[in-house]
Amino acid sequence: MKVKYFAWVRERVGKAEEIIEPPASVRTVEELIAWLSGQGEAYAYAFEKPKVIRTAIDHAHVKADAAIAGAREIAFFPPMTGG
Amino acid sequence: MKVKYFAWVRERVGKAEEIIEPPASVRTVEELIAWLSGQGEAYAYAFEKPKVIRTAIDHAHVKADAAIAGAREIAFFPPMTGG
Amino acid sequence: MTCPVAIRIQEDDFDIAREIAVLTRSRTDIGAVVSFSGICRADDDSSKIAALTLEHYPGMAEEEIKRHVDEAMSRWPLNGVTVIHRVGRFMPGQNIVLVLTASQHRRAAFEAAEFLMDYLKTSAPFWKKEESAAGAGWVEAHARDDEAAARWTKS
Amino acid sequence: MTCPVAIRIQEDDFDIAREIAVLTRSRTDIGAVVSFSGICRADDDSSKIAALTLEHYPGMAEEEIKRHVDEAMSRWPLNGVTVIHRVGRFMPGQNIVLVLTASQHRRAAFEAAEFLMDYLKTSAPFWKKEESAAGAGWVEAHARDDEAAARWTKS
Repeated sequence: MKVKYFAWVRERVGKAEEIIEPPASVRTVEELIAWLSGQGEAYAYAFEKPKVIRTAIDHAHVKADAAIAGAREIAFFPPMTGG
Repeated sequence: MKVKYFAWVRERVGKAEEIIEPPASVRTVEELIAWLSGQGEAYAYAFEKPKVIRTAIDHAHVKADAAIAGAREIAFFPPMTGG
Repeated sequence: MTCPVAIRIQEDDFDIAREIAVLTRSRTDIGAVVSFSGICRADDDSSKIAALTLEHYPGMAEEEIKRHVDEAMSRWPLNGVTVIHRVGRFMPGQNIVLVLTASQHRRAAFEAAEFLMDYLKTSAPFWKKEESAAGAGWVEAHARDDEAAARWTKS
Repeated sequence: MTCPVAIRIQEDDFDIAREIAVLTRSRTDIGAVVSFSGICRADDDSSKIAALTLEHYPGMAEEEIKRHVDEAMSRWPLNGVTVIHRVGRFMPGQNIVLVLTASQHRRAAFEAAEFLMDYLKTSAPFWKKEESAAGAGWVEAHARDDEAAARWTKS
């Protein structure tokens, strides 16, 4: 599945997007964040405060308990500050 | 004192402004409207529903019980419909 | 905080972009500009309007608008206010009124613009006469406009 | 009721007068047009801002704005909506965002514009990075913006 990062999440991870293959045991957004945090220092830093991270699946906002099954694109970013 | 009329009050009275000299017994806006109503058919028609008429003394909205003493200019008009 | 105020009653049309430019030119403290333009409609709920004539009370109209602009400035932290009310005869589609408010934050700009429009409708001395197929007649005041203005006196 | 909708994310500046003209051209059913322009300020409450960079999530940003425009159209009788959000690097005084709403009456136009701005702030995927004397840093979300957006879910 494709993962995208924005704003300081992108800067901390060090890339804007990548293809990841989490194990089948990773079922929710929350679990995916925990799994990503274990993928190295950059990820641990980006996701150090998981409650602050917002997530979108296929361009729609989702909550931490949302299932990731079938997702084509998952994006992680800080609270939005547009407008 | 100078009196001005606007919108349909002006049309009914048949003039935009005039100088009037009401007797000293006419002290309030309400009394002035009653006195004007007795000045002929055009005035009676213009002021037939005195509660609908709005009044301004020297460019400020006033209520029916406002004193007219010292007024330089009194204006009568229907509820406003600008904007 | 500088808050330039412009109030004009005129027959000529206005140019919103120009008015906003005047209000914001060489300033960097404005974060939000709200504009309201009121336009002559062809349909007044029931009848088909051919034209609208706006009459006003010269002198009092400017003073009454100024009083409400002062009131708005005392209620919200504004960085600029422009009110232009046209008078004369208008066809559907033509501009009638413009209210511009500028502030640091959007909420103040929105609220002040809506406040000013509500008071312009109910307390500024302007009157509309409509021309339709049925003839010409003075527009009656709407209860909904009085209710809209009354909102601002509650707290 | 025709309600044309335009949503654009662009680097270029916008021209409010032109956008209003596009929205109202050859229509006589619009009585009220509200515009909101959001401008880059030099002062963000505490620090002095030299420049602001706007990043967005292409694709999702347009879709998210569209969802809120649809929501606004279901809540208010609108005759037209335009939302333009710029991205890139901005200096104080430069335009960032434009929301235009057109309706028969002013209340719907005001409320829809404020609703759209509140949601743009809290739910459209845009992020601001500020440059100041102290360096560059991402702008933190304001609790007041969440509160502003939450107003619309009460009834």
